[in-house]
Amino acid sequence: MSAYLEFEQVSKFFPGVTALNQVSFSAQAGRVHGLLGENGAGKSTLLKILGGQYKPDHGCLRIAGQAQAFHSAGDAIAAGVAVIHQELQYVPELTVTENILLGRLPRRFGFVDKTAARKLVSERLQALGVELDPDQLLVNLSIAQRQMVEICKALMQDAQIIAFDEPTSSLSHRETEILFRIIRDLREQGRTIIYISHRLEELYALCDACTIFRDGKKVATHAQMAAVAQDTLISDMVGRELSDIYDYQTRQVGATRLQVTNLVAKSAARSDQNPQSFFVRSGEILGFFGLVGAGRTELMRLLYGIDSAAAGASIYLDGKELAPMIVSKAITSGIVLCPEDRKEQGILAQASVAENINIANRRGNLIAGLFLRHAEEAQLADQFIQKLNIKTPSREQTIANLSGGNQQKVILARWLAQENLKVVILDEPTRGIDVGAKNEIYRIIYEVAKTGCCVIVISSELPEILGISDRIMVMRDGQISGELRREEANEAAVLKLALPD
Amino acid sequence: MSPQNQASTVQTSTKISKLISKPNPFISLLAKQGMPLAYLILFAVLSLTVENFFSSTNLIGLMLSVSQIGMVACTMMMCLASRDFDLSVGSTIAFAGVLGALVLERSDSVALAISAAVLAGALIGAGNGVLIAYLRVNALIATLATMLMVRGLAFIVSNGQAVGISNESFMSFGDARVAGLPMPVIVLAICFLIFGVLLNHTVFGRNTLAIGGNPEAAELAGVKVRALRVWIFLIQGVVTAIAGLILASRITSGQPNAAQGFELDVISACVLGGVSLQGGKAKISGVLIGVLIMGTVENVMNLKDVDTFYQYLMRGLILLAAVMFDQFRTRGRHG
Amino acid sequence: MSPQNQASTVQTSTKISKLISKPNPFISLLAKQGMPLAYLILFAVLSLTVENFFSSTNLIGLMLSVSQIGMVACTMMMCLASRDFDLSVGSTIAFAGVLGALVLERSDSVALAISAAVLAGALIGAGNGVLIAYLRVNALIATLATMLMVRGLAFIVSNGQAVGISNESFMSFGDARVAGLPMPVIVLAICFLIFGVLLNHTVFGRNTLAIGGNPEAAELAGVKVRALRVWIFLIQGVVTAIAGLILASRITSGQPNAAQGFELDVISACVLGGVSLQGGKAKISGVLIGVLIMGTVENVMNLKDVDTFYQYLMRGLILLAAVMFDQFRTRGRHG
Amino acid sequence: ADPIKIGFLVKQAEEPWFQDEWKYAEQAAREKGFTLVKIGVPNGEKLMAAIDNLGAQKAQGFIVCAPDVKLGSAIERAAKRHQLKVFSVDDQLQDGKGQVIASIPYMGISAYEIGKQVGASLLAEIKARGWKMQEVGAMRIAYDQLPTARERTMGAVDALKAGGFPVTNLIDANLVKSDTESAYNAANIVLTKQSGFKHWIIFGMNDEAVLGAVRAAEARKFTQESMLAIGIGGSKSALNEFAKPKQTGFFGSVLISPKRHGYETSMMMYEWISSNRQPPALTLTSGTLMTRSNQHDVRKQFGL
Ligand SMILES: Nc1ncnc2c1ncn2[C@@H]1O[C@H](COP(=O)(O)OP(=O)(O)OP(=O)(O)O)[C@@H](O)[C@H]1O
Ligand SMILES: Nc1ncnc2c1ncn2[C@@H]1O[C@H](COP(=O)(O)OP(=O)(O)OP(=O)(O)O)[C@@H](O)[C@H]1O
Ligand SMILES: O[C@@H]1[C@@H](O)[C@@H](O)CO[C@H]1O
Ligand SMILES: [Mg+2]
Ligand SMILES: [Mg+2]
Repeated sequence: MSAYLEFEQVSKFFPGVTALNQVSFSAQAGRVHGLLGENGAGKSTLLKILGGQYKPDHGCLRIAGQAQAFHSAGDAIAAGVAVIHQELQYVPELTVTENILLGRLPRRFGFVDKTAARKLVSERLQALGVELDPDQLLVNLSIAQRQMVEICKALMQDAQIIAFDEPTSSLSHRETEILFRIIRDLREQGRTIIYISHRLEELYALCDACTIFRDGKKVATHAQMAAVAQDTLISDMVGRELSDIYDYQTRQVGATRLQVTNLVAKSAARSDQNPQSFFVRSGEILGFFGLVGAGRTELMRLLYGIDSAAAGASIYLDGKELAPMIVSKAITSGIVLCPEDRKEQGILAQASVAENINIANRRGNLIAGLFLRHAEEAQLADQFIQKLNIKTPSREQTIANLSGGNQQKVILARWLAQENLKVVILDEPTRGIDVGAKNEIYRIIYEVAKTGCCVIVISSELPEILGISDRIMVMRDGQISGELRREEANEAAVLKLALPD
Repeated sequence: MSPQNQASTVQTSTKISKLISKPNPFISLLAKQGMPLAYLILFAVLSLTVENFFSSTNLIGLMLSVSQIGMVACTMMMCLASRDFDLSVGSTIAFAGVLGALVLERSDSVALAISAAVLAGALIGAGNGVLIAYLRVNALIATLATMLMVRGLAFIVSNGQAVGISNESFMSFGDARVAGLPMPVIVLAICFLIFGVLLNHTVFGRNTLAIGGNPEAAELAGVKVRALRVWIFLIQGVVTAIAGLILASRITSGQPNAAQGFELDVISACVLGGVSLQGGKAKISGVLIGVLIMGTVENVMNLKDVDTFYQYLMRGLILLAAVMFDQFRTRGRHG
Repeated sequence: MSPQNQASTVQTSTKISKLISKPNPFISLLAKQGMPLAYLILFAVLSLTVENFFSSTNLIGLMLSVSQIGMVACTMMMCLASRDFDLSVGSTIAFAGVLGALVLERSDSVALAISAAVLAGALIGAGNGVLIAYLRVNALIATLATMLMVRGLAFIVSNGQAVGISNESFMSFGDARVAGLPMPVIVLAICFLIFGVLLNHTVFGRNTLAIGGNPEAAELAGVKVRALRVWIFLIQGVVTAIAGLILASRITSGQPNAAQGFELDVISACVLGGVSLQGGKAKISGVLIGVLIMGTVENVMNLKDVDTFYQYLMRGLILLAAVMFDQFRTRGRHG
Repeated sequence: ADPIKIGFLVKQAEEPWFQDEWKYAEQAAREKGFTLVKIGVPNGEKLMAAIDNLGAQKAQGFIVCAPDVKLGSAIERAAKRHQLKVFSVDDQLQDGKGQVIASIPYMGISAYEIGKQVGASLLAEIKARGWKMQEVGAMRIAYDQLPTARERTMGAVDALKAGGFPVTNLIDANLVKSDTESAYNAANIVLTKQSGFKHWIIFGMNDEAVLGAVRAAEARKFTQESMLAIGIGGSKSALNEFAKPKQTGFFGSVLISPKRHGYETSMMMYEWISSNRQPPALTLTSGTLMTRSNQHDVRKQFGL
């Protein structure tokens, strides 16, 4: 089989960072080629070069033997390359149709042919098995739905080379299944597919071959995915052995610390919502599982006071009533929430890594109640950069320049670095994070729990929920549908509660 | 996941979206057409309560008074929609008027005068566009700089003095009426028509909204973002120059210090009409309403003989009332 | 790849990254301190070439000429950093001056005059803040409305006429010198100091940047976004009122039509100094340079007796040159 | 001694009037060989900066038309600080209490006086045309935000009243901005509201404002015979009107002499500095009505 897409000695430098260092590998037509590697290893940078967004500083890429020099994304599209980027790139105030056909709207007598556009899109969506209203504005969609729009946009190009950068990090099971089916179809059609993910199960399920990156360099290419042992992949990636990434540690679990009763939104967006109640014990890790839109995020936002709750709710922490809650009160009471959407709700894009870590941590640690302690803040930042292995040239680096996974680590550091934590709510904490770092994060979670803190973890990754939770709450259609102790939890039991009957 | 389960998930989510998207018809009309509706009500009230307001002479006068602002608001809408900003329009109006009048004085050729002014407008616009899109100068500073320079040019070429116009056919354009409507008002209507179509029914318009909504996404989808931005500014320059010529014809002279502060009026009319300064959101009907509100407020205050100093107060209050009404209704919608 | 090859690859890449990540110290100084450096060079050149430029009277005059703009630029920096916008500062300067002068005229009490004006400034600022943060009115429209209303108030209370000041101690404030520096310049220096510290070394400043960078994230990080925004506007109102009083003392009268167009100058100085209109980015040294550039340009043009009409051209060109220099250097840095 | 340097500060540098004053001041500078520094001072802040600037340039004195007469004390103090001699032109400076500062020499015609002259000319022409005052509407193009504009138009109003013009026929057209288009719109509304008058007289702060109203009246089919508009300044705008093939409703403009104000003040300042000859405390000039027919004579008489 001949190589359809080849990278040769590709290098890319940013100030203080060598993102790609003379990387060479090739991908075949009709095969899915996986890319994996630690956060910041250079995977996305490679795709940006493929997509014409960056020019390589050295080296070149070839398509069907032809050397390419892309000057813009338009050039790459013209050469038959479609890239689904890690950070979603949609236009919020345009419709699904317009987003999908962005840059290639059909015309008639010089005017946009709206009927044709709509027809084209709805037919295509149907063929792909994706349920989306073509006339809906993107702002009104969930993240998962927006991700599906992104995917459809790329597929609409009918490109020969299609590259996916962590497409499933915000998809639900159902949508993931659809995506896999689509990718397999594309493979049948002889397209060349590049697929980036941190989820090893996915890579095994989908890829024919894979290439592993570390620190901007290619470590290895495996021509037969099935022939590679998971341990080999992991050690190639993180440079060390890692037998069990969850590494669950038993802890002393104490009495109930957080008691939530009758929590429901004041202005409920959906009519099927009922007041919800649950509790967390001291030192306990409580997992929340559910399908997309199950209402986990919404519930936690109420608890944290971002959205206001209807009267009648009560929140007791250490026997003290806290409702009605507002964010600043939550934080001063020792409750923190790490949001699920790092781009919209997490990062301060223009600020440094250090600032991003310290923003929520400086209350009560000021000189004369007014001035910042710069030295301590720097130290805290450095400590977490090291602990979570955040790949950045320095703590002063602007966070927007970090890789997606590393940004996520910074946001986690912001919340885990808090002193005097009582309740930590982590909403999809390991989204986009490499296995090595996941392991680190789990360890920190156990550490935090060991201090007697209540930890709530929302995750759509079932193995993760099963791997780290002491107890699992399952949600469905806006309500808690069941509760499982660690001992009684397994995949089937959890899914049974999560899926509609 | 089994196919059965899949199907029911789909059902649930459709149920949810149905629940969300069907409020009662009046509220949804209000939400969608809130501003036009509010303006209609305002208009009706004024017609009944303010003497002389609802008369053809007054309404024509009103429209005439917003004809320049309205024309430029059409292109400013595009400019803001693409997340840009243009402070140079006031100066361009003045310069185009002066230049047109000068050329007319020398050559007595209307065609030549119009061509010269329009060309100048196009160059100014394209200059702004290149500065902003290619040299990546901040739009505020770039257009502030052109605003100063173009105003300077207007003074320099006219030597600071009004340039008289005595060409009959040019002068009569500002006066002439077709079907009872003065030409400037007709031009205004045509502008709204053209830019309404441009915004909603052409690739140009949709791409403009796209680059305002998310320039990176547009770029990645292969939209020629920079070229498009230059075009938007260029068109703005051309339309502004035409507005300047019409003004010159109405006042039968090119005045180098005309239209000072014009830019702020135009931008305000757009923002009032719901165009977002963050880009990506624009509606031609909104802009029309914005322009009409600005004109009506002024018209009514003069009809009611409001003291000049109190007019400042009133204008401020009415601006606030208009946006707060808008805010209230959109907030109502989002819950 | 064989281990050998790997080794040599590593070598090459270290060589390359050395080349890239350790630029020469001059370039890195330029990149970091580009604007201050550029200003220093400009300053040196002007000192050598423009007669009378480098003299203590002239430099003091220059600083005096930017003392009002500079003071308000400090708070405008905070306002822009939090992704807001304030057009009402010019009117507030005028109103504070007129009000102060009126109270002084009636009561002859300096303390009372200052309190009244500062209180008024605080109220105007807080009003803007509440409109924008709590009632979610677009900042452009909200402050445009206050700009109109406050200007109207200034005209109304003064009946459109300048209010003379004859209180000696109040008048002498604008004249008085400490260590050779006029009081307004000293106040300006104090403002830069306070707001520099506020921005970089306090929670208030950091949270301001945070809400400008990503309001939602800031909210989730426990920042009381709305209250903070109100405070920012309130402080802006107070500082602006003080600037208005100082101006009134310098010109020994409260002028209702003072400081028209002031807002644009202040915002331009900030943007010139690298403050982002998209919020989240601000640097006090940048603002200082922005203010100085604006003042220096005018000062030199007057020293060199540049023709009025050509002054427009020059100011535009210099603005462009300044931002393009900045653009060039930051782009140079990113490769 | 230092070479002689004289500042000339004016409130609206872009206006033709002040450009002319400067032009004639330059002529004096050329004749006497001193340096003239021209600075526009649109507001109090700029005015103070300009005086400081003159101090830095080691000028010995300056002539000023201030943006507001109440800036008198500030000008006096700043001049003293830099040891500069002051001469005020066009508008006479006042102190904080509103008293004329007599110690500062002054040459000019007050804005109010120009206005009175406009009013008188209007009355004379009404009489000449034989209009009945009851049938005449008088439109004041008002821009009261600007003190000069208010004084000028109020001068005209007072003259009209004194001449027996019915007060109820006096109508304000309020401007939002001081340009021709604004005047057009404001006048248009007045014409809509007051449809009862057979004739109109129009006056305002300058030729440009008055012209806007003339255009609006023309659009309402008022002819040259049924309206009478008089501007102030005798600017290019006025000359343009006179150059039109047919007489328009713009009857005339009160011309004042930029030449005397520019040239003579500079000369006197020069004498003051060089030979310590104190200029007279008060020199009043007067305006003349310039019309289509007498324009050439009047301009010649003014040395233009
Ligand atoms: N625009 C930029 N400026 C500076 N550094 C950058 C920029 N883009 C990427 N980098 C750096 O390049 C390196 C590679 O980043 P890249 O995004 O390719 O990583 P990745 O392998 O996709 O990681 P992740 O799994 O976290 O998405 C990182 O260290 C990142 O910080
Ligand atoms: N398919 C959908 N159709 C309509 N609304 C939806 C849909 N998915 C989510 N929502 C909205 O999102 C809310 C719940 O989403 P939430 O983010 O809390 O769920 P989640 O369990 O955290 O899922 P996710 O994994 O997407 O974060 C619902 O109240 C609903 O308003
Ligand atoms: O104030 C005016 C000035 O504007 C000029 O036109 C001459 O006369 C003065 O009274
Ligand atoms: Mg990545
Ligand atoms: Mg969620």
